[in-house]
Amino acid sequence: MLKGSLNKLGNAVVLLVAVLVLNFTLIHIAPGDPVEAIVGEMGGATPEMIEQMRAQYGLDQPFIVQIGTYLGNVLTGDLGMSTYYGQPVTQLIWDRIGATMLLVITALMTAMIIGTVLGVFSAQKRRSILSHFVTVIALAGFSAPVFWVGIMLILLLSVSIPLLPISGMTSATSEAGGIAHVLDVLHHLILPALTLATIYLAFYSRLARASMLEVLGSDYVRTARAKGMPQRLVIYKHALRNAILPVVTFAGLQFGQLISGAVLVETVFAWPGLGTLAFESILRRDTPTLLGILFFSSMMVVVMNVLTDLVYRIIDPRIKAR
Amino acid sequence: MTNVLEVENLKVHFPTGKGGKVHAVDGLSFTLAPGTAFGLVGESGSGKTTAAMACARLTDITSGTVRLNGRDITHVSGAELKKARRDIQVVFQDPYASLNPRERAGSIVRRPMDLLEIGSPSERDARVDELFALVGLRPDQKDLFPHQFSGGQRQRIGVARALATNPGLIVCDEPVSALDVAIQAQILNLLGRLKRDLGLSYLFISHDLAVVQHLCDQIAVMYLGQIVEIGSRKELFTRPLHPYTHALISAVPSPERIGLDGNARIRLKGDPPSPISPPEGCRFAGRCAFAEDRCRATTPPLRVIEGGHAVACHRAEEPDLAAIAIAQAESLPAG
Amino acid sequence: MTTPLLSVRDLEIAFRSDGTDIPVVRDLSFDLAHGETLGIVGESGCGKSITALSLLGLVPSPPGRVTKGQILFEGEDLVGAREQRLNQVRGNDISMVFQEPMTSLNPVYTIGEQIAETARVHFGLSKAKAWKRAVEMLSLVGIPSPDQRAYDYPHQLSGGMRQRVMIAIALVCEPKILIADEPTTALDVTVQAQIFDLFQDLKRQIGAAIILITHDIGVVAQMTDRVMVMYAGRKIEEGPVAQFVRDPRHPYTSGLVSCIPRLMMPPSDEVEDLFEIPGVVPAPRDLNRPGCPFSPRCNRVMPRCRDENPALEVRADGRKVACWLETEVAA
Amino acid sequence: MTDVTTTAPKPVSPSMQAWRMFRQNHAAVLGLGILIAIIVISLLGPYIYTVPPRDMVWMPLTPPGTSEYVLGTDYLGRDLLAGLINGGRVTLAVGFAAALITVAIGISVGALAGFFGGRVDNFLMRVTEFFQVLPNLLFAMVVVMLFGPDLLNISIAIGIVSWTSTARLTRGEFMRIREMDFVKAERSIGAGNTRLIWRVILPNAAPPLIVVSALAIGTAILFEAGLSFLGLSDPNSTSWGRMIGDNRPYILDSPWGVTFPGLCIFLTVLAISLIGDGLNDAFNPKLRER
Repeated sequence: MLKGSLNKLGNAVVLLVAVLVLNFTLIHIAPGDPVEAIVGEMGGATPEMIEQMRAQYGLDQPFIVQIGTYLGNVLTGDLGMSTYYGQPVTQLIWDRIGATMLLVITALMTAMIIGTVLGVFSAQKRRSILSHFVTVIALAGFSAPVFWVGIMLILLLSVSIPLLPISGMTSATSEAGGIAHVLDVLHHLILPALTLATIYLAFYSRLARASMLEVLGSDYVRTARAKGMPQRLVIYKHALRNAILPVVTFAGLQFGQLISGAVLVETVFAWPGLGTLAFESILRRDTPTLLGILFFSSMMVVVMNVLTDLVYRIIDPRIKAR
Repeated sequence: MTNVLEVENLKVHFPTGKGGKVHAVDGLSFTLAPGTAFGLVGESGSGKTTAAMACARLTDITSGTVRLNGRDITHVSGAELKKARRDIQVVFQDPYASLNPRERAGSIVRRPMDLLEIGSPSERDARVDELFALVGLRPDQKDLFPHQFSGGQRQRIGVARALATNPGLIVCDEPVSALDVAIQAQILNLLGRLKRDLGLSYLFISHDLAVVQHLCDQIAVMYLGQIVEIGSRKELFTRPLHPYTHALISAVPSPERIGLDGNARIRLKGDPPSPISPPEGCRFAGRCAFAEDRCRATTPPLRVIEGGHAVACHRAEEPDLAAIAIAQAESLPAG
Repeated sequence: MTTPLLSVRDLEIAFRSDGTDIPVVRDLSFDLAHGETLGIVGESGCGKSITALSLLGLVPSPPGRVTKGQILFEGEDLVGAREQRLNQVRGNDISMVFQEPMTSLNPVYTIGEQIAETARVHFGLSKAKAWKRAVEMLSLVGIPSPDQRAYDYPHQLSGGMRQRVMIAIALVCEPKILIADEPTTALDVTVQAQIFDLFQDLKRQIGAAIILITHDIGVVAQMTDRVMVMYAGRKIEEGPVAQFVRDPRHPYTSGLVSCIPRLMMPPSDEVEDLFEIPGVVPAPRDLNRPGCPFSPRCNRVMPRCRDENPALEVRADGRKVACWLETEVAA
Repeated sequence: MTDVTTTAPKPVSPSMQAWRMFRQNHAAVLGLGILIAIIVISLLGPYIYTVPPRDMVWMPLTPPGTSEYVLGTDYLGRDLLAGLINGGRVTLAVGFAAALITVAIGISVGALAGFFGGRVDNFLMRVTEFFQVLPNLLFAMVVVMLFGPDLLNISIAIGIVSWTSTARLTRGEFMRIREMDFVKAERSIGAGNTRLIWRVILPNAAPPLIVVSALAIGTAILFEAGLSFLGLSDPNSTSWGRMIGDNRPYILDSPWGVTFPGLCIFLTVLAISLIGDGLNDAFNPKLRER
């Protein structure tokens, strides 16, 4: 069991290095280079200065040397300097990653738990109102652009009925610490987390419903019934644990998309995480920062995959090699 | 007259995910005379189906030789292989899986002639009509899709497809085991009739001794990739020699055995060992009631006892085995 | 006169399709005595398995349901019984072994747990006692080193071993009736023989009545006392097993008995063609046509057979047959 | 002996069966109707409703229903209705193009991996896993930012980050069908790999692939909307997503500026989802009860 996870981990490292290589190659083959961008910002420079800067950034070296230097730098935690903020990219990301994690994890947990519950209940009563409701919610959730849902929720819950703050993570006026601060953050968290969760709620309720329906039709659930297990045990002991397996698998597989969703939601709510940072780096054409975010997010996905793999192994004794 | 099929020391090994090897077929030799049916019997994991698929060149052969009508086809490819395929065709086990659901019955039967380039288009059409009549289907069913047929009818389509190229040899891989009891007789009779009327040869794979006895002239019993006993139908069932053959015979539920006490029968313990790392010595020794030390130490060779009857067992001629054979025979009707 | 252990009366089971109920089992009545083994025989699609499921109230619903009749277990009607009551009966008084051992066990629990929980639910045993009982059951069904094997998960066992575990689950509460639906069809012949030996042994030890559903005439002959033949959802013949094999009355029964190749020692010199029953079992929705449902496939069909469906008649020797040939002979 | 019945039934191909099922599904037929309507409006609308979408035509921030521009104007005084009608073209074009790329890459990779197995499969699955690890929107943002936000680049960027699930599905179907006896039967009558992949296995793997291909269009539309919203859209064209992004700073003054384009996206993707669901049910009649 441990060995399997270690294999996964080794695999993960290879994947991350591949992300870095891809990052670097993209910049290399893209039209223009960082020096041109800087020169553009500066408003022009002499050819000698450009040459000098190229040498300074190592851009006159062969591709293979450049990429080696780049990988070496990343290994020591150096993702380069932000061309806009003038700070190390690592520092910028480090400052923001907590906010993103808070948002993403809250949304994921909400979506998974509520989605699974809805899916499981509606699978038991196929023709009930709840079941139709889940079908409709799932379709609607899948079809609506997440950022638009966010804006609509703002119009509804912050503007029409002013219950929740429009944007940000804390109230500008609030200087409070301790519990008051935590409550303030939670107050700001509700809308963005709800927005992000809605989309994935649709997905998980649908998945859980389909999976539960399949499990309920399985031979071993029939066996459990034939043994005289009470309905409660049939559902929650025999069916649920099997039905939840695909939900776990997809939580890992979809984590990258969840982060993508977070970029949009953060932008809508001005949530000070990696997403707004990414949005700003696009506005400022701040390539090193954007690439740094891409790398960090990939790392989060990889970690999440290893975690879901572990959970899967705990739930399913068959230890399927996936 | 050359043999239709000659198999020499055939081995088929598959790699497993973890670097091991499955010895699915491990040194198989037999010959098949024209116009006869050769039965390969065994349980799941015995390698009988893999062996048959290897003969039909549908599975990669690790080593050994397969000769079809005297021609070595073990490693032929391209046009040579296509030529060989005209002479060896397959009827598969599950008629629900062996017909392409998106193709019409007539085109399924015609396809071998198209792909193997036999006859002109109009000749092919005529041949399809002929084949439909031969297997007992109506010509107006040609345009239907497989899901519109019953299991028995589908298997008739499968037989017609196998006959399309007019092959001398047909590999029948458990052709009736997926069918309902009452339908099995329809297909077995069809196969029997075709063999008589067209002089076909069969390589017949089955787990069912009664079916094999009904249809086959030569029979080989397989266990874990190897033949443990081989002989003519008469020899094998008049005087079975290998303890595994005995066990198979006594495991067949038979209407004549009403209330027969279990003690008179041979029962095997446990399941067959894994073909990934087959045991030393006789592969059957672990489940055999008569195994001795030498059985576990040395592999018994397949040795001829009389005529074409051969067995791979150190103790085949000993009296306690013979006694069981007699008890067996008494519980079953004579033919 | 004692009441039979189980008595099924005029059972009808229907499946709803496009707004109409299509019966798949009709007019089915039979009794089962204590300790008896009853075989139910027929091709697939004859209603054998669904009958078995109905005895436990497990007909998949929707779309299926029992539309008529009674299932009297020790005099108590299980049709329409409350789910709670059925749960007391299932696995405790009546239990079932299914055809597919590979998929019938829950993959995420140990086999010990799957046996033990049955004992906990029905007998209220403590965890430790139920586990001990599970290990005993594993040993009873012939699983070597049961105290270690109890911790195995289903995927670690072979098909034969899994079917033994299924039997252990079925028998852990010492039921009065054991229903086995094609319990060996998915297994190899030598393993099938082991399982049937086990059934015989356990029957002697536990004394449960057995209903064995199978399509294999050889199995019926070897395992059962009495046989009931079903065709297209109806019982068409019933009688003691010896007569069923040696002197089948209904043309369908005699067809079933003579259409399978028999193993012969020594083998006959000439191989004759097998007896063929032409055609296929009619689909349930085609059963509303008049006449005997078997008449289109019958080799002894008479004009009358196409117009009227024969009722099940009791013969002088106590056997029951639904065929006009019987009445003709009697008349 | 043959069948008892004397007249043969009419041939019914699996596709005909599926189409019959689909037609009975009201929701799916409704979805198909909506989608066709949206396509027709987007293609022909600009010739009928000729108000220029990118020029100031009226007072900025005019609410819907208060002027001849029925859906109102945005912060630059542009006609919202004209924007919606013209924006549909871009959205749909990128949606279909990106879905095409997604499906082409996904099916090719999946088919090769699933059919050949072994090392080919190992390698291709590693590549797939790699693309699965990249957060798709972020990666598309990087690509579009580095290579420029024209429609082709946007379509390609969406395509290369979206194909992995199609590839996995195709691979699974190919592995399943590859082992079926009718494929072996085709081999035994001399069919080569090309025929097996394209003529034998692919048609039988088609049902779920058609469903995901339909859904891929919806996903691509959402994706395009997201990129445009972030400002990564072709500066020379209007799309629904871009309209939302442009109008977002003014939601308090003109909520209609984001509501209507969003509704258009929602309706289009919903129609596609309904079609996808209908196709799924039609291909798997056994699951219809669900």
